[in-house]
Amino acid sequence: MTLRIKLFAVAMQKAGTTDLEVECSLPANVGEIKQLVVDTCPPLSEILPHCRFAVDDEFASDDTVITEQASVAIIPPVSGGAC
Amino acid sequence: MTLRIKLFAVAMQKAGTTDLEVECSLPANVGEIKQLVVDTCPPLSEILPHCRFAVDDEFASDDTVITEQASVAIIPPVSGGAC
Amino acid sequence: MINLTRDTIDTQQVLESVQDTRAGAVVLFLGTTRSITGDRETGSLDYDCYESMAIRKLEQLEAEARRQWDVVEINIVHRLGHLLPGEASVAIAVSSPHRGTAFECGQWLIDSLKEDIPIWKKENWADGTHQWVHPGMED
Amino acid sequence: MINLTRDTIDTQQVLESVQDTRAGAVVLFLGTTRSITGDRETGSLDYDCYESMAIRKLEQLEAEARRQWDVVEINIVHRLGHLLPGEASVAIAVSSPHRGTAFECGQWLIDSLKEDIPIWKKENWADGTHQWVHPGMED
Repeated sequence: MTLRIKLFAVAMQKAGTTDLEVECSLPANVGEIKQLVVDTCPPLSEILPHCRFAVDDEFASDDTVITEQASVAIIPPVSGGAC
Repeated sequence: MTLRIKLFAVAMQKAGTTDLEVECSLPANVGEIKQLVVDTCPPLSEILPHCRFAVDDEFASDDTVITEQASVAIIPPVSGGAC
Repeated sequence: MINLTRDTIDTQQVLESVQDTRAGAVVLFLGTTRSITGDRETGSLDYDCYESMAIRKLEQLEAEARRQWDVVEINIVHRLGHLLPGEASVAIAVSSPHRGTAFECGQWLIDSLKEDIPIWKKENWADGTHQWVHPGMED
Repeated sequence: MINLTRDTIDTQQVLESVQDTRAGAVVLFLGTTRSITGDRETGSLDYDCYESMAIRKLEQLEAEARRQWDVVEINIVHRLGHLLPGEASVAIAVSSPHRGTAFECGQWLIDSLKEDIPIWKKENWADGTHQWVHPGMED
């Protein structure tokens, strides 16, 4: 199936899209999906080690399981606020 | 001569005036004037140990000399600001 | 910048007075009056002030703050006269390049203001009695 | 109270939203953009946001702050979209019975916001180049 992953900021810039589509079989864990992200979109490989994943609006670890209903995003280092 | 001393808050309340007039010979130091204040206005005696004196808009010690031109005030514990 | 005023403190103006493109952070402190202190209700307040000395001492505070911290602008406004609960009696705004500075400096200013600035508060309790507030002194 | 907005932050409204007769202190923090960073000039900024997650994480921050401190009201507003230097990107207001609480809690909120809230800033430099800001990451 196709998993849509939300991209922001430099991840969006490098991939050239706000929604990366990754072919995979679910459920899978975040660690497995990371590898598929790099295979699908090589420009993300250099920044991915600096990024966190979010699953259902919460930070996820490599062990977090992604189901078909999950909303998934790549979270580059944040820079909200000011000074 | 007559030295006018400015009073505020509870000092003003106890003396019933914003300007206490004390007969004295100047120059004198703050410690000497304190005694004359108590003699002139006994209701101030109980609060005076808690008050500071100001001479020319600066906190003074008992040794500070008061000249004829000086502006003198009794400064009860302050309570500006909030919470 | 130091201001004593008998009018409502214009917080928008206070904020604008410290904003500057060199500043990344602004901290505004407002001191307001609670309507209830312990189990007593405040009807209103009166602030008395030895104005010439208060301005001198506040200017010294601002100068000392500028020596201690890298701030862009400081504005200290104290209200005098008659206030109702909920109204601000004091506003302190600090702008600085970095946020930690603005927080530290703002807190130091209000802490110091309460030590040495000749301003006094009279509580007019809702029960009709009045009381000058003098920390550390029994009335 | 959490708000994300694409309009100018209404600081007066933010202040009023936390005022309460149970509060003796209000601390407002405003984060603004300096026009100069090092030797580079900022022309404008764009803030991107993962909104559903940002709101969830900000609500968690507010809840944690209320666990840690005796506060009356909290309002966190973050601006999104296009900003000019000098405009506020974030406003955090805290009211509390005592002033130390409002300062501590306000500083903790902005420090924490910068760690874990999925909001990103793009610098549009005056020289025409653009750069997403990602602390700790080489571009």
